[in-house]
Amino acid sequence: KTPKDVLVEVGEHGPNSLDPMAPAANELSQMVAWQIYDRLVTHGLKTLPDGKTVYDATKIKPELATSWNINADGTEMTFHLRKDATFHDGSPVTAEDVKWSFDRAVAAGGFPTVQMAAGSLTDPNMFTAVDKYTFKITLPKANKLTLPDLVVPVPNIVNKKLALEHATKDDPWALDWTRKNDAGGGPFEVTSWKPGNQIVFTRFDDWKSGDMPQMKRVVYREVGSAGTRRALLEKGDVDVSVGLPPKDYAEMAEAGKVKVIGTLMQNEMFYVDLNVTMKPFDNKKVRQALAYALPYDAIMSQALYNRAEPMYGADAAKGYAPKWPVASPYDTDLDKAKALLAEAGLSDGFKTDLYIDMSQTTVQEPMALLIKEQLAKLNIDVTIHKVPGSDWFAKMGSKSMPMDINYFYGWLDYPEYFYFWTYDGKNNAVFNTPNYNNPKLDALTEKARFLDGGPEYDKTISAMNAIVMEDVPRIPVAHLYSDIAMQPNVDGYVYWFHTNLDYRFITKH
Amino acid sequence: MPLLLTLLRRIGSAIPSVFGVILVTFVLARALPGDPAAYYAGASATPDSIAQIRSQLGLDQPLIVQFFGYLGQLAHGNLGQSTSSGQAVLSDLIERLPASIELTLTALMFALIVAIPLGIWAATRPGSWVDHLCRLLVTLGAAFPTFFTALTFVYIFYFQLDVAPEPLGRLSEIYYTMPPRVTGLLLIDTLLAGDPEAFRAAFAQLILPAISLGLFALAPIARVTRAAMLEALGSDYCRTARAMGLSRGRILFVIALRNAALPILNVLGMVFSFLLGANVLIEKVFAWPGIGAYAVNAVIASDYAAVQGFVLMMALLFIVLNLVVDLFASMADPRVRYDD
Amino acid sequence: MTDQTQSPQTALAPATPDRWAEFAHLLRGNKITFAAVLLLLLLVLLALIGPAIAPYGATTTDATASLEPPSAAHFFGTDALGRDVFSRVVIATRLDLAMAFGAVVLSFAVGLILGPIAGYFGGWADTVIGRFVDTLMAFPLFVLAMGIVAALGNSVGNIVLATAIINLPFYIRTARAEVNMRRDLTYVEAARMAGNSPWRILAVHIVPNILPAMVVQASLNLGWAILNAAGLSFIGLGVRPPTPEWGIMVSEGAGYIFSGEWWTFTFPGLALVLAVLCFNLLGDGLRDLLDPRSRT
Amino acid sequence: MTAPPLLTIDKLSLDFDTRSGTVKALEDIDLTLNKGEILGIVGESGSGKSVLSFAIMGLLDEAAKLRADKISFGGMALNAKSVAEMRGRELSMIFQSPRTALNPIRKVGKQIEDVLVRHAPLPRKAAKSAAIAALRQVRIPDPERRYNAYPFELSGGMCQRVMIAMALACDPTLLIADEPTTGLDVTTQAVVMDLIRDIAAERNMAVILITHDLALAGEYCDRVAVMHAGHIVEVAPAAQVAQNALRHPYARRLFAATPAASAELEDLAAIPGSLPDLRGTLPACRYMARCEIARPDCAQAPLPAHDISPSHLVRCRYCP
Amino acid sequence: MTPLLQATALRKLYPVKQGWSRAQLHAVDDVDLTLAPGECLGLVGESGCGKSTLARLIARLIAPSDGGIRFDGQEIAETDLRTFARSPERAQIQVVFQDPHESLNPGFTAMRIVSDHIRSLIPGLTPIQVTARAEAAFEDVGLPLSLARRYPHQLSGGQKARVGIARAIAVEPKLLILDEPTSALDVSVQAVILKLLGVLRAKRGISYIFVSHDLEVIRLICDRVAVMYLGKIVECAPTAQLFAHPAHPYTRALIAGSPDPARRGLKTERLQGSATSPINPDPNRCRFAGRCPLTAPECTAQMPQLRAVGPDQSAACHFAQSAPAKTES
Ligand SMILES: Nc1ncnc2c1ncn2[C@@H]1O[C@H](COP(=O)(O)OP(=O)(O)OP(=O)(O)O)[C@@H](O)[C@H]1O
Ligand SMILES: Nc1ncnc2c1ncn2[C@@H]1O[C@H](COP(=O)(O)OP(=O)(O)OP(=O)(O)O)[C@@H](O)[C@H]1O
Ligand SMILES: [Mg+2]
Ligand SMILES: [Mg+2]
Repeated sequence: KTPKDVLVEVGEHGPNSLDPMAPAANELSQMVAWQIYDRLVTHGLKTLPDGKTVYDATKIKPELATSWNINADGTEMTFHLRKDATFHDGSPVTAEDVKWSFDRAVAAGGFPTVQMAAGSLTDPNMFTAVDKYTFKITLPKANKLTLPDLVVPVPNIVNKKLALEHATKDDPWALDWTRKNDAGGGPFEVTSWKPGNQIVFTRFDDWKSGDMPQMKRVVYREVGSAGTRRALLEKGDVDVSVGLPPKDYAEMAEAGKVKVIGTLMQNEMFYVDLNVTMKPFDNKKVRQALAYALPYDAIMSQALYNRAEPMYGADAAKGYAPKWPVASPYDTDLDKAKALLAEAGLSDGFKTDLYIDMSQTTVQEPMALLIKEQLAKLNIDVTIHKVPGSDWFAKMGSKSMPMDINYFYGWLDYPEYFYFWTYDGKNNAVFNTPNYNNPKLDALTEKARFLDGGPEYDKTISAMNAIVMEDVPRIPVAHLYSDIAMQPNVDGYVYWFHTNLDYRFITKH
Repeated sequence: MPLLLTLLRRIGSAIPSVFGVILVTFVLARALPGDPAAYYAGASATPDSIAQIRSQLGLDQPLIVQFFGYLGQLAHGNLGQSTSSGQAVLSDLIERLPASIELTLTALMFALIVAIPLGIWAATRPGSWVDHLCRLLVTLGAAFPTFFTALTFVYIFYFQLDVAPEPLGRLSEIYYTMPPRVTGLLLIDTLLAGDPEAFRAAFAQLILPAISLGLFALAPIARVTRAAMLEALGSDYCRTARAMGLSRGRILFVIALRNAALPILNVLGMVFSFLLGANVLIEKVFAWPGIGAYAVNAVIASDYAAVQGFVLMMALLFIVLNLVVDLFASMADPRVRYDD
Repeated sequence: MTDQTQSPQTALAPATPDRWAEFAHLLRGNKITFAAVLLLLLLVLLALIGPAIAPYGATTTDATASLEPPSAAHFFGTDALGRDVFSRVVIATRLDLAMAFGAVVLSFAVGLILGPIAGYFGGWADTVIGRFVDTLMAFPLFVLAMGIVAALGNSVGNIVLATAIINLPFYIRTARAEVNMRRDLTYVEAARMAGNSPWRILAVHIVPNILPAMVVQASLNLGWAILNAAGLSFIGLGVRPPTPEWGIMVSEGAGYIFSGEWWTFTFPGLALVLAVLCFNLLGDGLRDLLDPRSRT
Repeated sequence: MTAPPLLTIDKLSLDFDTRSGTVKALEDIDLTLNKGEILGIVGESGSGKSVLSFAIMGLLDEAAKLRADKISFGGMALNAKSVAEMRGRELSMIFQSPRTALNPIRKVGKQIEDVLVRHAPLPRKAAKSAAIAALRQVRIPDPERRYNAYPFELSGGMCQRVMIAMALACDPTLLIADEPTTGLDVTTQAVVMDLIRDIAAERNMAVILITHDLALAGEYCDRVAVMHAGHIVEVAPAAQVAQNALRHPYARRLFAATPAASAELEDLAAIPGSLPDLRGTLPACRYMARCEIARPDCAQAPLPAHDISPSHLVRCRYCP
Repeated sequence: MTPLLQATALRKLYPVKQGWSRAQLHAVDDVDLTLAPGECLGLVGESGCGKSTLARLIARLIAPSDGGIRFDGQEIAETDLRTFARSPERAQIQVVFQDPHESLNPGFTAMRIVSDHIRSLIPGLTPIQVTARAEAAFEDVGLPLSLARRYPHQLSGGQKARVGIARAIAVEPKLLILDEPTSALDVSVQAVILKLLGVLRAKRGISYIFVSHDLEVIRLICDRVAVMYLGKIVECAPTAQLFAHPAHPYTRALIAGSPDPARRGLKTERLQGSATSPINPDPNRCRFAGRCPLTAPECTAQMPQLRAVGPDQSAACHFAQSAPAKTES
């Protein structure tokens, strides 16, 4: 029903900023940045055996940079920029812009800086504009994550001149202006934005950094109710609907009227955290008991509608593959659970609290209820708390939840990246909700970071996996699909690590 | 000029409640769960960075200092910055207010157009089946949770019967061009722009949300209309009018209805308050880009500034509304003009 | 013509035995109110014995029978977790009624204290209480309730509290107006002449006589309280799952209507509608009984 | 007395259907009224004075069941249709509590105009001057200014004059005044009553004056009808009132209970008992239970009118 | 004989708003009044002239702005209302209110209305004594005890009036203030109540202040009459004297205005217009000036004071003539 060159997408939330660099910018600002900014490089695509198209993490492709050389010890990277590229306002893209953009990304603070640091990009002195079209990065030590880190929607190339016109003393990086305005040179321009309502992208016809997108216009609408988003799609009033409950994807996939594409997310896990510093979860036996108690199958079918792969019931004797995520050796076995609890002296059960994120209730609430029901059989009395989305990070950071349901995925597809964020006691990031601190694991993680593949690397990862499966500060449950539903005439969907739609490749027939 | 004086006095007497509203909102907003500092600090926060942001935002100061700071900001017309939309709260509200007003007014219109005749009809036949039926109907309308009605309507009229347009807010910008903003009310702006097609589309978008919202208002309006009409019709002056041989229509629609206007007007203020409250739910169902939906998100996201700004704007809106009601009331009834 | 034979003071009359007779008479004459009374009795009965007659537990999940349409085994079908919707609807009656009554009783009680004080003493007390009411009324009430629940946390107690707070202005206003109307009646003057203290006059001579008007207000408010709780549930600020509560069930069910599982949404919704309807009709009936102006 | 009477009522009865039974509000009312005559109707509260006037005016509600052998006015039969034609034009009425009887939110001048315009198509301008003339006629000082007044700005006496002006606007031949002075001060009452009497005389307009004050009726009326429980028990020339020459036991009692008619407190005599309940079966003489001279056959119908003189009728077999 | 009650220079002003400025409403203005034990004083005047206000001042239901009240040899105007309500004098002065319906608590039975009153005003009685007194009062007003258990709305107007009287006399007052006790009643009921009041007075020797706008009622029941006009007493005289020789033009107008069948067909001079406003009246102008048929220049230049115009008769009019006191009763 929608025009051929217009894509209409509906999602629950919209961006609160056009620039992910701005303070408190939400995740959808990265979606916007992906469309309106170019980066130096990007990934290539690959087609999976089942026909799905996904990005290829192993392949780096030119975007603004047509070519690049890296010196032998990997500490100097030189990028040669496209000479015909312009920003949306028509001004040419130069190495000065790139340098300024990188300076900005490492200096802005908050998430962008941390993300840059993952690629060892921490200091403006590392970046030099060699000449008008040559840009150089100097690293203290080679890092295999540096190049992939240039692909993520953080080191976006911003129109320096335009932005600086709006910079102030308090805001030297003009974040306040780029928050509300498009300063990019990417394939799409933001032509209208009503925060909380809709954002309209229009194709930038002078875009040079890739193949011209087919869509002339993309309208992203915020529709709060998932039911409505499903209805809109089924009625053909929108082209793409994202963020539906797994049940809807499962049913629509079954019905076949619309196209549902579910790709296993990379470097992702959906799990139940147990706070190892809080009683009784400071006792490994109790954690293992719970890992044996969870109603995995029910969760898979009734909360996740099988839009995920099970991450339980592996054969521990076989050892763990050197990858992430891997399945845990646990499976529902109440007898074992009871025995373990008895060993821990808790056969009479206990009371505990399970926290879930209110913005994730469609999946987490039924899951929590299933867990509550199941644990009641072990005399464990679970109280469910719904934490408002806004408070969720603070709550995680406070490490005060005895039990919570959570998930994490890494933009960079390396197991140690996941470990660094979620298990590392030294780093102890927000996502280490179990407050787990195991120096042995931390050392292995650090070691893996600077190994670039090879048997040693594989051994390290397998050892790390074994530790967390034995210790279970976190009970693996599932490996989720990144689901999306669209009209049958919409093609060109590509799964990206950031899980957002890439409008460049979308075609309609 | 008693009219003007009355208005001025009204405005004056509203000031304490505006202050009360500001205070209550401020306290309530601080009590919302969630730490804005942690929110700003984002996923990579450390206790230090959170503390730093907290002091940047002034959140480490005593509440009373924060409150006066807030008052000072208000005095400069600064309602702060919304965390969830990333915009200045004032511009968000101004952007979204017309949508809510248009929806609420249309709902009110619908309710008035249905409820007043029903109320009059019932009042002319008290105790008859008409009376009972009217009462049952409006009571039934008020018994449905608004979101239940709204969802049911969407399901039936959009999803099943396909007679209603998609519940995607106001005017679809994919097919229609937005008229230049004059009043912000699309029904008016489209006409001003001479775009009947867009008018039709904007109206079609309004029908379901307005009806599901308006159903709720039927009962109070019909009820006061009936009671006020019954009282007016049973009054001495209507008897006089009959004795003087005035026509039935004149007695019913001119004498009695005009006298009944005052209680009806007075209930409208309350109904409007109900409608704006229920708006919150309707806007969620219909993806209506109004301030109700904005408020829900703000409350759930602990978006202080947005919550405060929203409530303040509402309070001011009510004051204006009450003034309008007063104005109409004094037009409807000369006695009001002379009252204090 | 009737106004000559009926003194307007009937409104001031209390509920006395023959009023009950009149009420019974009115019920017989007004089938709708009669039906509402029957419905109320049914609801109260369900609230009392609901858990005993529900065929399944309120939170008993059954993975093998999720989202089953209504059948002989599950009258209202089952929800996503395989819980029996009928049982949940029946069991929820108690909580829903309790919340509504709780909120109403709370605001009734506070209103019955503040309203008469404002109405009788006037002056400062009236100004302060009046400002308080104005402030509350300047909020769109549902939004205020949202704010309170969000700020204090979504427990049953807080929902009741929020509902009570937003209804408070109506009780205070009603009580104030009713007291004001009687303050200068000569029977109050006679009581004053007899040396009664103002508090005793309020407690013994005035407040009992305003109860009927307050009861009407309360019964009209009951329905509103239920709707309010349901609305809070819809935006995620309702009672905590898995507690069965109509509003929660409707809002959970709302996610299933477009996929065709209408029963999870419809039945709790209808229960809600029925309860609200019942209270509203009762309120109307009571008003007819107590307020001769709208009586026919 | 050769001219035909203006109003003739024969055997008028009126029942109200109510939830608690049928109220026999009026029974066997016979009444004639001549042109220019002032007839007083007196009786206790609830005796049916008002419903009788409403019956004549056709202002009864649906619950009322009216039967009459004949009601004729100016030679025409009065029925629902014809009376609607005549209301405000031939027949007019004023009420007790003038303040509430006027539309509170319309200027009094406009209210008079409304009546004028309704009955005689007039241009608004002419209507305005006619309304001012009507106000002047009821001796309202400064009528041009009062034209713009709202009822709440006027005193009770003024309001009643406005009512009268309105009722007289179209020059009716019969004016029914239902307790027009109740609630007014004595001095104002006198002014208003003088006004009604004088205008009636000027225009040769007949008046039915309803009051519960026998003294008032005695002073201003030509004839007085005494009502009790839905019956007219006595119709007598008003002079008889002053002379305490009423015959019906109820009428005599009513006279004795009137302070103005009593010289001393001792002379004041209450009427025993109270009005009978008008629901259910009633004896032919509804005063029977309260009457000191009642005999058993008072319960038997028919109860013939006892003619004292052609102009003095008593509905009692045994009165002196 | 010392008077039972003596009011001197009583005044009640109500603050009112007039546009933007404040003004005083002179409800009762500089009123002197005496009442002998056992006497019945009538208070007449048109609506709004301050009869009720005066009655309520004397009954100590409201506080005077100025002036004194001596009751039974004691100055009572000074005591504040709350203290007075608890003093023994409270029971001595009782009020019967105008609207019999409004003056009874609709939630109380007749018995409770009366006994509650007794209990509050006469402390220290046992419940049995209270009931006994209440029953005696019911008997005095001729109300069958079977009605005592009824609620006000189950009683007729006359019966309610009797309950109101029973309440007042049950505490054995010396002074009964009756504020239009019969104006809401039918003539026949009024006759009953008036007779009852006459009997009670004879039996108990209570003094009455009887407020009414009906001169004829006053004539029947009162020994002396005070005529009020706009907050002032304009004439005071024994009843017979007042009717036979009214000295003040307003009194004459009142008498002439009372309907009387005997006056059939007579044309009488009527008062035109209505009273001027009681708000901030001109202190140098006769309140009646303007409506008065006698208005002369001095009437607008000087307020006439109440002065004796005959034995026992006083009037506030520059032109009041003395008349021989009537001997017949
Ligand atoms: N609409 C009605 N339905 C039932 N009964 C009625 C109705 N109108 C009047 N009545 C009854 O008819 C009787 C006469 O009433 P009406 O009003 O004529 O009395 P009235 O003599 O005018 O009394 P008052 O002096 O109080 O005005 C009363 O008993 C009254 O109860
Ligand atoms: N509480 C009050 N506040 C202001 N003015 C008052 C108050 N009470 C009485 N008045 C005014 O005082 C004047 C006298 O009133 P009052 O009630 O004494 O008159 P009245 O002679 O008893 O009249 P009526 O015959 O109507 O009962 C009136 O103008 C009245 O408006
Ligand atoms: Mg009448
Ligand atoms: Mg008075």
